[in-house]
Amino acid sequence: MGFWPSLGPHAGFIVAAYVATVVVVAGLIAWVTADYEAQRRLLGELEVRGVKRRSQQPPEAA
Amino acid sequence: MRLSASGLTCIRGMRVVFENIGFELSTGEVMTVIGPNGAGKSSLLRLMAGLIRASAGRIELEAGDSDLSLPEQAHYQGHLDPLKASLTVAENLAFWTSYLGGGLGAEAALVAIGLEGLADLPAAYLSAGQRRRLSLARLVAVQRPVWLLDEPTSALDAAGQARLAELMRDHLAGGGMIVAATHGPLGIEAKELRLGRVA
Amino acid sequence: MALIDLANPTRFLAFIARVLPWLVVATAIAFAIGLYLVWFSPDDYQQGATVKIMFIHVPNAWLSMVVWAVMSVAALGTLVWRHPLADVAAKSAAPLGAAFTFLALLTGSLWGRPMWGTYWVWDARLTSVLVLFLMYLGLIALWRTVEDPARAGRAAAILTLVGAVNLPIIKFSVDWWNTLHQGASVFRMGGSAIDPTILRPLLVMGLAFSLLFLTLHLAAMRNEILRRRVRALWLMQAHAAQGA
Amino acid sequence: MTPLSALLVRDMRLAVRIGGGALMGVLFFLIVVTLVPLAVGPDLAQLRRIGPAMLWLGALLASLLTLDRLFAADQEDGSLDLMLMGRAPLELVVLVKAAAHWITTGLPLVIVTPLLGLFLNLEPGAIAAVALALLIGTPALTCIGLVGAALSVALRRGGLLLPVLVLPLTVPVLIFGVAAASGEASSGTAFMILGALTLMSLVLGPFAAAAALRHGLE
Repeated sequence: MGFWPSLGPHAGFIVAAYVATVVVVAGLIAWVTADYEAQRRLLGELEVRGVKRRSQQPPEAA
Repeated sequence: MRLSASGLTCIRGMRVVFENIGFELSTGEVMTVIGPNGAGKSSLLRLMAGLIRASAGRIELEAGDSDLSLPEQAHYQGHLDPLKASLTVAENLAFWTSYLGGGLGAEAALVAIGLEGLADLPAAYLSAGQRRRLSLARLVAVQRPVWLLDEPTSALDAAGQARLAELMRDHLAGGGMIVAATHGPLGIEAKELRLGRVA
Repeated sequence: MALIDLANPTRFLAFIARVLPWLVVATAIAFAIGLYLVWFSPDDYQQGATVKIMFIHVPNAWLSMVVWAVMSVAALGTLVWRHPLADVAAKSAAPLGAAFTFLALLTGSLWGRPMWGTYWVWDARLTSVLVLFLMYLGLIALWRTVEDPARAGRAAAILTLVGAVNLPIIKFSVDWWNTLHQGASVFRMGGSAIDPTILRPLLVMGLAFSLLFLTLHLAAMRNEILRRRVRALWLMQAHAAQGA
Repeated sequence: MTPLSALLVRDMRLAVRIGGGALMGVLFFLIVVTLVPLAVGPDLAQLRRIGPAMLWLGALLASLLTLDRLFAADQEDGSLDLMLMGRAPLELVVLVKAAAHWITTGLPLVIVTPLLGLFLNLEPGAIAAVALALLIGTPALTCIGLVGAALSVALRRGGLLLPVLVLPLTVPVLIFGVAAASGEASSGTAFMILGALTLMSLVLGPFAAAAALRHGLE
């Protein structure tokens, strides 16, 4: 068994399956991180505009 | 610019809503349409906005230069606020500004009705008063001589009504005219058109 | 830290922030070992090297059902125990479930291709996975039609539970439909799974994909909590301006 | 932004956002085509024969059923009234709304057709033929459905009125669409006729829909 195991006549399908898996998993990871950045950006903007969450309200303002 | 109507009759379904109505209005004037519920105040406004058809009579807007019809030169604010919940305040106003006539009035309009701080907020989060003010913002954003307002103050609080009165005064000063169906006083002296049987 | 503490979103975010890096490392290691074992796994005497596709197909097919089970538990959390984070868990799991089911379908189709000569045969197992995929898409469509998360959460929870009850019924009827038309399924997905050199990579890859799901699910839940926080701030912003 | 382009951008933006119906048509198409083998049986040769017809029926129903909300949403919040008071001609306004619907619903149907072709065991040639036929035919479906949408909003009757009114009108498009997709010798002429039908409906649809909206004003 050399380093390159012979993938036999249907090598194309095996490679295709693994490539597709990598693509979809990478897509999921990208979606999750992009979504995280988007929400943090929105929160940042709201923070800048001085919109505070109830729990962060300074006592006298409540 | 003069808006005149004579012999206006409106029949909706099997009911004569009003008949033989006439009035005249020229630049800088306000006409309030008063009368009991069901007297046809809303129908008269929708008729002037070209949204319903008159059974008889005619309406004319001597507009001097342009050959645009009355509906194309009028703003109409009914009971509903034409806003999409999933669009932001700025997107809603930008659409109507582009659609109704273009021009760059959107930012100034937002400031005029006091919603500039909420520009990026989806309209879903607005209160009824804020929604009505956003809806009225298009009247400021796009210049159209005739304002047709159907109970404009219904959703507004005191501050909102004061702001609306101010916008109306600016509009009249700018050479516009206003026809408003109201119950209470508008805060501006106006000619009156009474609909429905005199009580 | 009592589990109930995790119900508080802020503490849950802190918990995720602490746990997530470790999970990412664990997932990476699991995949590294798994792929190493897969690389040197022997060919199957029947299907030759194409059995290597099984190492991704089976974990994904298995995960597609596990994720629906996770969503069903979350649905119970929403409807029965009123757990504040339950619909967050359900909403963030749906796209992941759909992705794993899609992968199961894709790899299943590629795995069968040499045998069938076409990319798709209405094999009983694959057809059930396809129906499950459509149910995932329907659930995501439901999440995307209602703006208010609470209302959408309850509706999705009901649909998820109804789906969970129907899944075995669908599985049974598709199998029956398949045998009705084709006799015994001509294609056995299992292959010689009992051989340890095949079983070990399969289990490691299964673990790797499960860790991947856990990592992505926690991250997606974190995003959903932040999204709800943005939404709450928008409400506050409109309310604050109301006074102006 | 001109009024019409502003409307196009708005409609597309609404379709994509929460509550929009962008991919509903595609999902419906996917499910309907998946049901066919479950009903007819997994016999690949049979599926190949009825494949183009099933894809066409699925696309037809997907297009029409999602058109019902085209004007209703705007009518409910008063936007339709303002659209009638715009300075852009109503025929073009209606055509722009149809275009927005086609881009968010019709076009995705064409894009997903190759995948569904695999489910029905069609050869690549047949898949290409169906996809091309749908690409040419779906605008006709949208424009015909447009008239139904305008009528159902003018008459304040939603629900199944639209398909009932409009399905008979789509028979020519269906017949020549399936013929074009079947790939026999006659498919060349069928493509020509299908193209003609689409062009005709691109003109007739908006005019009829605009008239329906105008005369719908009681």
